Amino acid sequence: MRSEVVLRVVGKLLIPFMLLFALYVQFHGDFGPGGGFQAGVITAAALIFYGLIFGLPAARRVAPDWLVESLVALGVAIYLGVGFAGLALGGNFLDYFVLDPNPVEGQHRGIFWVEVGVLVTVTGVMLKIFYMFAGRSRSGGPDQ
Amino acid sequence: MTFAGHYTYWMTVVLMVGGLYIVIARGNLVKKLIGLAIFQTSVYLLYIAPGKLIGGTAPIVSEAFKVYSNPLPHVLILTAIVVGVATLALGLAIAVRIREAYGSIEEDEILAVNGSDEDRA
Amino acid sequence: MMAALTIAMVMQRNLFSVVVLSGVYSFLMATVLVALDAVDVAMTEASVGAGISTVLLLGALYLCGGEEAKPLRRPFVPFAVAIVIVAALVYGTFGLPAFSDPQAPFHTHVVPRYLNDGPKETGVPNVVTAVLASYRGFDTLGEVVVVFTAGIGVIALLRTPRRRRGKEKRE
Amino acid sequence: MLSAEHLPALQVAVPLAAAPLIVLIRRPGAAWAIAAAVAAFAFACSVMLAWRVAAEGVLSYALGSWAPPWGIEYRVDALSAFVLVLVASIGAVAAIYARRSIAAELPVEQHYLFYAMFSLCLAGLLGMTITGDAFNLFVFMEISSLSMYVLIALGSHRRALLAGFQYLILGTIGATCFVIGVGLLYLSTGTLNMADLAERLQHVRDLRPVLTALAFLTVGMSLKLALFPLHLWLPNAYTYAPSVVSAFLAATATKVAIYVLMRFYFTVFGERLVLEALPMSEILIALSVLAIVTASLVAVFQEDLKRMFAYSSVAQIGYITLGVGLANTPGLTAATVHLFNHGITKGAIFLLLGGVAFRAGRTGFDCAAGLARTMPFTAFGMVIAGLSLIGVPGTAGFTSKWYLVLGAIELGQWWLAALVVATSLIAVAYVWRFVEAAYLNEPTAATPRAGEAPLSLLVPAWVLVAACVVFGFETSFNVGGARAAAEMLLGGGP
Repeated sequence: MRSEVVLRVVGKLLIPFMLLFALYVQFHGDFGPGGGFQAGVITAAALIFYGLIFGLPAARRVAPDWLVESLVALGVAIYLGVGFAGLALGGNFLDYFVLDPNPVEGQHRGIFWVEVGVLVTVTGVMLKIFYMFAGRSRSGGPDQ
Repeated sequence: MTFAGHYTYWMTVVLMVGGLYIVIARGNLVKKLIGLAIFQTSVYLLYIAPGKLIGGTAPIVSEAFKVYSNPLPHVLILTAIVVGVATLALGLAIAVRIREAYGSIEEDEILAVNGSDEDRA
Repeated sequence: MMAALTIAMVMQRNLFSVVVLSGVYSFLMATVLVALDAVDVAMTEASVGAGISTVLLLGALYLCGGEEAKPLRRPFVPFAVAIVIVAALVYGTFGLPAFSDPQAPFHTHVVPRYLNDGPKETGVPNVVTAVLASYRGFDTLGEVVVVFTAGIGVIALLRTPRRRRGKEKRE
Repeated sequence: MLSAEHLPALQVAVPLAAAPLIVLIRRPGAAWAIAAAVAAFAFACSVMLAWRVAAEGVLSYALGSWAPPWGIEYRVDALSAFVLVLVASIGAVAAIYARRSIAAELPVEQHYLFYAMFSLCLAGLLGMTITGDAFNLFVFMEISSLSMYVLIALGSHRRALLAGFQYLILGTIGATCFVIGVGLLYLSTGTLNMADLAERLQHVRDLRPVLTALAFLTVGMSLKLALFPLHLWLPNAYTYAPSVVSAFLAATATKVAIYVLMRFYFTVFGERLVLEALPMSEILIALSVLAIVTASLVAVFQEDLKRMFAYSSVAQIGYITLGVGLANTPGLTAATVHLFNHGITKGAIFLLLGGVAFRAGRTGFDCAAGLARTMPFTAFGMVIAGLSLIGVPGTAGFTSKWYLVLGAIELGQWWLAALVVATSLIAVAYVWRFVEAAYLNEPTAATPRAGEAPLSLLVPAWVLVAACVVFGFETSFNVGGARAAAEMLLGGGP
């Protein structure tokens, strides 16, 4: 797989665009279809693509295991953080109204951070699952 | 109570039962998981198809449109899709481990192996 | 068309083709969803169903081997179950509102507030996003946690050191 | 910040927050400390909630400050507060117990993952109990189930994998049936909030989708709660899971599923629909009776202690659903009380068996021979918990059977009352098998000789054993709470 020059070049060209598209999907989710989950999947797909073309070790250099695993937890922590922030500022759990003096602005802010949390966790989990499955085959499951 | 009025429901039912049939009838663990995925996917249609209004558009509010399809099922199904893929990933992980431990992913072969090692560790 | 595909998947014994078929199935599903105005869902289904799931299944097949060995066993029990479920569901759907009936209860209750006031209350014109992240934000929190659970679960299951295998193999 | 009005949210959010924290920190010791602290917090929280519900009535909490039909509501009433206390108390005991047990059963690099899973499972079960929103219930059910599949599959025997997989397939079918049911309800009413659903279901004209929904919800939850013909996943799952997971699963997961069933039957659908339009009561009673008789008989012939008590669980679940099927005040009181009593009894038994597994490495029946000499406290605890399982007066199990008999008599079903008493005799048979082996037989080669289980395992287990006795005499909490819950369920409306 690693000797495919065409693939490598095309891949290198495409991956930045995929990441860019993921960002677009993430932040345009307020106005068009899309949001944290889809963006997370696309980001992970870009990195998985990278891993497929350049090999798993290369992907692991770009996004090392400990980082990915922390991402997985960090996203959930961000989401919960928004929830507890609502509590701390005197509202209910996950109350976005209190995040800003202007309630609509507060909603906006809450939704933004929540979507970031979703993005981070989804990217992390998808990548991690890919690593786990791919790493398994490389170390050679029995009979394969 | 027209045929057209309930066509979508019935298509859903067909898909649902097809998926469930695979799960129950097939002994291959991976195939069971695929069937499970189809079963779950058919539920998406059950939720979303009734929410469509002919002449409506996607629920992104703007000046140009007046009629929107029902957004709530979309939200629920987004969640359901995520749950589905999470289940699939976990199921496959267990299937891979089973394959390593038993050398097979056929249900009856595994049960046969289990039957032969009654001294349990 | 999707029904035909499903039947093909029931029949097919080569797991690799089943996986490919299920990818096709997901794309078809996404198309149907676009036709039903569920663009967000369609996008997710296309990326998840046809993308991630297929990659996962192929990865698992690589590890597990691709042929399904056995023919159908005891085909009558599942068949009976299937018939009962069809009967129950068709019975149930007779009472549901017809396709695209604007007077149906799920169009007149709860949802109008999302559509009418959602953009004003949350400042987000995509109502799906507004409901997802704000009105039913706690569901989405649960959803993220489900993903998190799956991720941690896969780690816990697949990061087993090889030496444990010896203990398991003891027969 | 931690004012009392936010207790419902904290009840779930704090255990939920523990999981990412554990994964970020990754130290086994710290992971255990966090999980145990959070479980203890959840327990304190649930007791305070129960106390407030008893004083002030139903608590409603709007998440995100969106009023209920639009946002998600947390709703604590007599029944859910009662179940919360059960789940959280077992969670706290199991978390403390887990440290030694898990250290012995799992490789060290999996410890933090285990505790993360454990916290998630606890949070999921608490979330299922406390929520007032049908779809939110599904989401939390999936959190608890997914983590439960993993916890089971982590068992050290390779059959644990298969048990986890079977549970995953059946559990997911159950969950999907549940979603179909909720979907049909949504299509007929346009709402997902349970209180709102109950209100609007009274006005639905065409009942066919509603009845189909009822059928699907019943099948879905029956899979989860292992009602008799759908119990196939349970014995394997209980037998091969790590000891502490067996205890936690046996004491909480099926109980919460029963709670959900009761919630839907009596709060959402109402007696009118459940009992009059479909013969639900008769079906439930018939299946429960089958479950009690068959599973008790199967239990007598098992060669493994954990498996024997797993089948006994299927039978005991039958008693609970029997109470639900009776659908009168004593019946529902019995169901709710037995939910609690069986939870602590089975929790105690599986924790004690965990001690046996800790010393012997397994739980075959031959390990029990002469156990009273080598592990006297474990054996004695098993006897007390076994008595509670049978329903001997003076133990917790007696009160639940008593109400069950009362409920059957109130309906004029004398044969059911007789059956409850008669099947208790089968329980005597399998408990006696253990007593005979432990007290009358000489120790064999298989008997663990390393002495009593370590204190960190014995003390949590004995807390539950003591609870079996205490709640047999002092019934104001469990029976009082259960009666309040039963009256609320039958009083119509939440």
